[in-house]
Amino acid sequence: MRAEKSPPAIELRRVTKRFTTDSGAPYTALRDLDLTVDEGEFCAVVGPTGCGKSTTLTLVSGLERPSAGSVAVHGRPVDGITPGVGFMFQTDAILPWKSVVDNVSAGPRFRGVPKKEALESARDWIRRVGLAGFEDRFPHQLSGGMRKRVALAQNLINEPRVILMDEPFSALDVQTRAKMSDELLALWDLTRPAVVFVTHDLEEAIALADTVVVLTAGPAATIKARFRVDLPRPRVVQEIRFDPRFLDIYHQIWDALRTEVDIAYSQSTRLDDDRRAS
Amino acid sequence: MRAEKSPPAIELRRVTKRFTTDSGAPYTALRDLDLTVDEGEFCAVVGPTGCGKSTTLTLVSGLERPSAGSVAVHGRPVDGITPGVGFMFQTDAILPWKSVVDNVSAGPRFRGVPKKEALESARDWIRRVGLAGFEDRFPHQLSGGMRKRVALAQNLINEPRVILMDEPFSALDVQTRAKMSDELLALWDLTRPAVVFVTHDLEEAIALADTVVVLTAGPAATIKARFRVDLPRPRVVQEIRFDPRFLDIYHQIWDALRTEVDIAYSQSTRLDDDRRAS
Amino acid sequence: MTAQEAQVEVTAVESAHRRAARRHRVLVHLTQLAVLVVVLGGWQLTVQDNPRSVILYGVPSGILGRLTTWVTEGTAIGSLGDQIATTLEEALIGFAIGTALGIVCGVALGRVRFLSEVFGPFIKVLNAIPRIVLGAVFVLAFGLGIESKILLVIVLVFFGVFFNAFQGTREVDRNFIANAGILGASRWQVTSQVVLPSAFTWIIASLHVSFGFALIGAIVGEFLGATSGLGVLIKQAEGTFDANGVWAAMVIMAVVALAAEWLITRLENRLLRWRPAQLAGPDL
Amino acid sequence: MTAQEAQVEVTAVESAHRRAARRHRVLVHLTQLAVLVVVLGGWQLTVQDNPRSVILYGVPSGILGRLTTWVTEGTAIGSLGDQIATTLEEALIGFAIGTALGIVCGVALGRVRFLSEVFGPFIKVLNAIPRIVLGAVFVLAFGLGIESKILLVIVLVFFGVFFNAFQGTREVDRNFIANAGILGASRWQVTSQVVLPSAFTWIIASLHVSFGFALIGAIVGEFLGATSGLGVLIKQAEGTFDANGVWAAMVIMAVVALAAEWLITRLENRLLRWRPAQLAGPDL
Amino acid sequence: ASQTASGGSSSGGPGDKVSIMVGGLNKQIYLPFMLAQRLGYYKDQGLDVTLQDEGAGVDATTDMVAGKVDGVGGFYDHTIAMQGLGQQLESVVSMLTTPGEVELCRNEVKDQIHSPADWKGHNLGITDVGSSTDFLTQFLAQKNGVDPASTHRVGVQSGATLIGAMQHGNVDCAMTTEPTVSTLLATGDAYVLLDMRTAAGTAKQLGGEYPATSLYMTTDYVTKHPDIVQKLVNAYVKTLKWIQDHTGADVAAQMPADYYAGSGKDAYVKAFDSEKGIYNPTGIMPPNGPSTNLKVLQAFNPDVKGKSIDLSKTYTDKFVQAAK
Ligand SMILES: Nc1ncnc2c1ncn2[C@@H]1O[C@H](COP(=O)(O)OP(=O)(O)OP(=O)(O)O)[C@@H](O)[C@H]1O
Ligand SMILES: Nc1ncnc2c1ncn2[C@@H]1O[C@H](COP(=O)(O)OP(=O)(O)OP(=O)(O)O)[C@@H](O)[C@H]1O
Ligand SMILES: [Mg+2]
Ligand SMILES: [Mg+2]
Repeated sequence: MRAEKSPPAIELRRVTKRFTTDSGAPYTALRDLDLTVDEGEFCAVVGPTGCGKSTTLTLVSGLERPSAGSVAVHGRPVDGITPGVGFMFQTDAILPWKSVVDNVSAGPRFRGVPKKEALESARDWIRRVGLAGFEDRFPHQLSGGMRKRVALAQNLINEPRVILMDEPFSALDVQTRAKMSDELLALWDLTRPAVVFVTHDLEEAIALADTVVVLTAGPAATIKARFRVDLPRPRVVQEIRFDPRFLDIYHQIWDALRTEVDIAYSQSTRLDDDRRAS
Repeated sequence: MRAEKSPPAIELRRVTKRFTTDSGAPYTALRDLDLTVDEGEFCAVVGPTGCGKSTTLTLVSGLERPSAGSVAVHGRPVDGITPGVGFMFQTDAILPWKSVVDNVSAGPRFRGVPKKEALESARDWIRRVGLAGFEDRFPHQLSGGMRKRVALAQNLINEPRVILMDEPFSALDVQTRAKMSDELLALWDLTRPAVVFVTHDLEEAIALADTVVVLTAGPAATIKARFRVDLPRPRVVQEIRFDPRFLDIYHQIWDALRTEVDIAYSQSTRLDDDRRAS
Repeated sequence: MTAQEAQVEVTAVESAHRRAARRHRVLVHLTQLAVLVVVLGGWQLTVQDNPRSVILYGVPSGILGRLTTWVTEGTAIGSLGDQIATTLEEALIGFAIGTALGIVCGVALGRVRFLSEVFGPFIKVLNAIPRIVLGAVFVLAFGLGIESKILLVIVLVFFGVFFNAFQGTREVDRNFIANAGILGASRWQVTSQVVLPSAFTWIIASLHVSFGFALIGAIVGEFLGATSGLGVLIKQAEGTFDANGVWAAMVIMAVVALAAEWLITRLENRLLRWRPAQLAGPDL
Repeated sequence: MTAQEAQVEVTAVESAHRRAARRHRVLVHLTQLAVLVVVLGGWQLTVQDNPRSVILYGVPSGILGRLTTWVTEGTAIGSLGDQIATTLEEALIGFAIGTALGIVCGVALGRVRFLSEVFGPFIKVLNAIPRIVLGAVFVLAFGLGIESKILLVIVLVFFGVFFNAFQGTREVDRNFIANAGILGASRWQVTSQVVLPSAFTWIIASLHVSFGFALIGAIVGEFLGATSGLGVLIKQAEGTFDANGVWAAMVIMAVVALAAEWLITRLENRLLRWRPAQLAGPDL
Repeated sequence: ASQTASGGSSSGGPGDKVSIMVGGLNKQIYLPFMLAQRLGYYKDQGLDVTLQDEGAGVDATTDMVAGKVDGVGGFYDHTIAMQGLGQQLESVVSMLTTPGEVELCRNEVKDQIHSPADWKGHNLGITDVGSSTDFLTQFLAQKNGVDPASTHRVGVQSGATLIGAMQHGNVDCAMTTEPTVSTLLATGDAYVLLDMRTAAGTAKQLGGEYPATSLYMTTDYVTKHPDIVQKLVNAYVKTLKWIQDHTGADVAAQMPADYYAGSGKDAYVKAFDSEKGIYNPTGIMPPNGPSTNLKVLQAFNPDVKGKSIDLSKTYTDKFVQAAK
């Protein structure tokens, strides 16, 4: 057991999450999931759509409670929103009544940083995510990709010790995505937070992460396999995908993932399922 | 001029779209954009994030009016929501108070199809997008990717003559995405609607489309180049990317796109931009 | 660990939650009891030794006594049930009509820009008129029958529902409306299947207040002239310096209103089944 | 085509829009005028030849005459301005306090589950009490000064604002609250920077109705005993069969309320700058 | 003229402050209160009087008991009812020796109702259940051999609501005062069943004088501020004299135009002239009056029924006698 060492940044032990649906029949999204992310580790999570990736993140952030099992961050059991954890939601969650600069500076302002200082570092972050010139826009005046980047800046500006990201780059074009990834890696290298990064892009997962975790198809998803990515750092995201070692790892993970995706898809298109409630 | 031929499915002529921002300074999103999509043509649109792809679609759908220029669908000028046009939004727009099956059957029901028939074809579509077993769930009980697929089914069930899709597969894993693409191509082959497909995934664009349109970086975006994809049909999305012709086209388009993405990115991170309102 | 075991553990966690919820409920009820005891007890103690205050302000024990008499022996103007039935009938009919009108007008003006531009100012003017004063006009025009009371209830109920229905209609997410339109919904279908469900929380919120005003309207209508009803009871109690009687009538109205509230809440829960449970938040 | 040319074309399209908007506005005002003429003209014509109806229902020309007299010669109880000022003072102070209380209680109960569980039933009971009747109690307890009128206004204003603030608080998108919490916002910061802006449309919607009730409260308070104010004017006109006087006082109140509405709408537009223009929809 | 409301009786300013609440300042039965102000009699006495308007005498009385006003211009019988409840009030000047009330019936029942004896089974309008008109109506019914329980008494207030109730047949007869009486008669919808605006009429109906409008105050106040009370009574006695010496036209000239804005000056003058007899010329409580009141109340008012009332404590003539 690891009890003697310094505790891992994130530790989920035998976590089960059930939802009660309207029909009354409970739906088990996760069952007996064990996941440990060490201090400073960059962990990517992949899995078929609807398997429970977002659910896992909400459990770590403390927005939801597990139905069974335990969740701990930095060794302390999670019980409500955990300070020092950043969470980039899958859906838009930036505040529509605040302009871009106010949205980005919200974190520091909440934490009591003086206004001037907060605005300054917000402007810096806005530039880093490529939104210079849009500081005074309101969210509804931005494109989908721009809103995602506001959310990114909003979270990173807080320099959290644990970062949870739910498909942060999915609305970005390849180039911007690569640039954002580089930005993220640079920041991560600087402060070495623990990162859990949900994505559908396997290349992205491998290019960024130390470990890639593959979830099984739902219901009752759990961890199918865990792969170490031992590519040297620092990495340049756009170049690393031509590394032969990269392709090797890619194929390993892809094999694991594909079976799960196939299961998920065939499950949900089975005709006999048609008449079942869940 | 093409005046004598049967009119194209979609025709944008010298379209300009300006937004007035709060500071009062107008922001020109599109300028002098000309785009023609023929009957039965599958047109993919790519461009840097925030350039004006979604804006173009809202103009075609009739949800927004151009500031100058004209928009016509099937030869008729657009003036309010155009019947026979399907539009899959970039953001969630399925109705939260309707269950999955009610959401999918909404279109036929609106159009007066008897309830039983509508439900039946809705169930069929739900299965096709891989959501069998989730018919009675409400949207908040679905994952992000599942909601996207509900929206997809909701639009396709109407068999529209013109389909506008704004990053429809961005929240899906690679495998599901490929399966959805196949589904889409099969449907398209059957009824041959005109399709405008916005995506950030260049491979996806080429695999699906007859023409790929590259937009320039905003502000005042317009069409930079238009590429014909003369790969034979029917295509199998997962295999076509290994075709050498595919790679050839890919590199051509990627060159065009990259310069725009670079311009967009450097524009918005220029430090002197920092102090400008827009 | 087998699935079986996991199942057992989940059940254990859930029953622990249920126990905590039960403890919480008990705590809530105890606090409520404490508040009640403090308020009523304080009132009783301050007032009871001063006969003049008893006459002016009434006293809880006296109110209880009056209620008992009314229930067991009936009131001066007939059985208590009759009075409640009269007032309730006026309030409910007026409430139903006023609410329906408010919803229809609110949604119509919210949906049709021209209507709201033309009639908006008129509705604001009507909203500003002290509607209680209209009671006399209604009696002139319609006599002392139930019509004038119902009209008074309607004018008191209408505006609250109207403004909420109107604002609720405007607040509907444009994306939903656009999506429904593109899926082929007619204007009417958009209204009934997108706007109404979405504005529904707005409308329900206004019903709480409106029901209170419906009762006020019925009472004031009865003040202006009636042969039975709780308003007559209150007027009579006032006429004979019987503060306890006034309070007793109010207690009865409060009970009636609580019953109505309970129904409104049930309706709300039924129609809002589609929402995430947390989003519904604490229930009133 | 050069950018210059495009610019010219855009400007042309925009000025065409502006022209259309102007035409639309004229049409709206003409329709309003037509409605006014039909209603007032109809009233004048039906009533004017029947002296009895004139006495009982009043007549537009008479109302106008009464207004002129009041403005030029003052009323029986002093200058018209004084009466308006008195009523407005009562209504505004009560409105301010009632609104503030309503917002504070609504948001507090909406945010803190325990509070809403404990006090929810009490608030519902209080909402059910015919608050007009409380006016008499307030006079007993606080005399005929401005306090009792303000209290009456407060109890009439409070509930509308409360229920909307409460529901608005519960309707806030959970994602926003979660996001703010994760960014490090304290409970208080979440309330002030997420809940309040988001519940704001709810609160504003209730202000429209509440201001109407504030005026009613002030008037009814003056009915119960006062030396000046529009309520006294109305009471007096009623006592002397001066229907024109009653209506004239109501017209004055409507004008006052319209001015207040205009201010509320300005506040609304100011605070809702962040919204997409279409989302704001037609303005009332 | 009038200032903002002020409760209590703290002095200061130009004169002694007194607040008086009246159940309908513009009704002719309460004329002396406003008339005294218009004639400047309060000021002559060094008083700063605030007149408050209030719809119902009952509410005015409770407000006074609660100490919010110093005096009430209302019907004398409230002092008796209050004694029944253990509160001591006293009338210091009596302004009306007849109730000033008129029973009107709608024309449709002219063939059925010739006197209160025909009331059985009919709807009778009163201002409010539990008000003076209620007790008067019940008394009249009983006196004419009709069981009050066999009539339906409906509170219809006065003014427009009463007229509406009559026009729509909700009540067949109703008891009310000026100006409702003349307005209703002018429309030709109603006839007078019995008239208590004269001493003779009152005596005929009630068997004696029936003191109505008076200024009453708490006994407490009267003992504490005899000087103020005296000044008030001085003013009213002068006013009552003035009334005897003048015509309706003179009164109308004194009153604010708004007081006759509705039915017109002529109607107001006519109404005054026709009921000038209701005003007490001296202000002295008619010797047999209080017992008439008590008789009426003891029959029907639950607050008074079965209680022993000391009538001598409910009024005093000493201020009127001392008035100069
Ligand atoms: N409130 C809920 N009630 C019932 N089922 C729910 C609820 N929330 C989520 N689920 C179910 O839990 C499963 C996991 O959802 P989750 O959002 O975690 O998926 P995901 O892995 O993030 O998928 P995606 O990649 O599409 O975002 C889904 O099948 C979903 O339907
Ligand atoms: N209402 C508005 N007011 C001002 N500017 C707006 C408004 N709507 C869009 N814009 C601007 O128009 C530009 C184009 O937006 P659009 O949503 O069309 O981009 P997009 O190409 O779809 O980007 P993405 O790929 O990120 O979705 C953006 O710069 C955006 O800021
Ligand atoms: Mg997800
Ligand atoms: Mg877009």
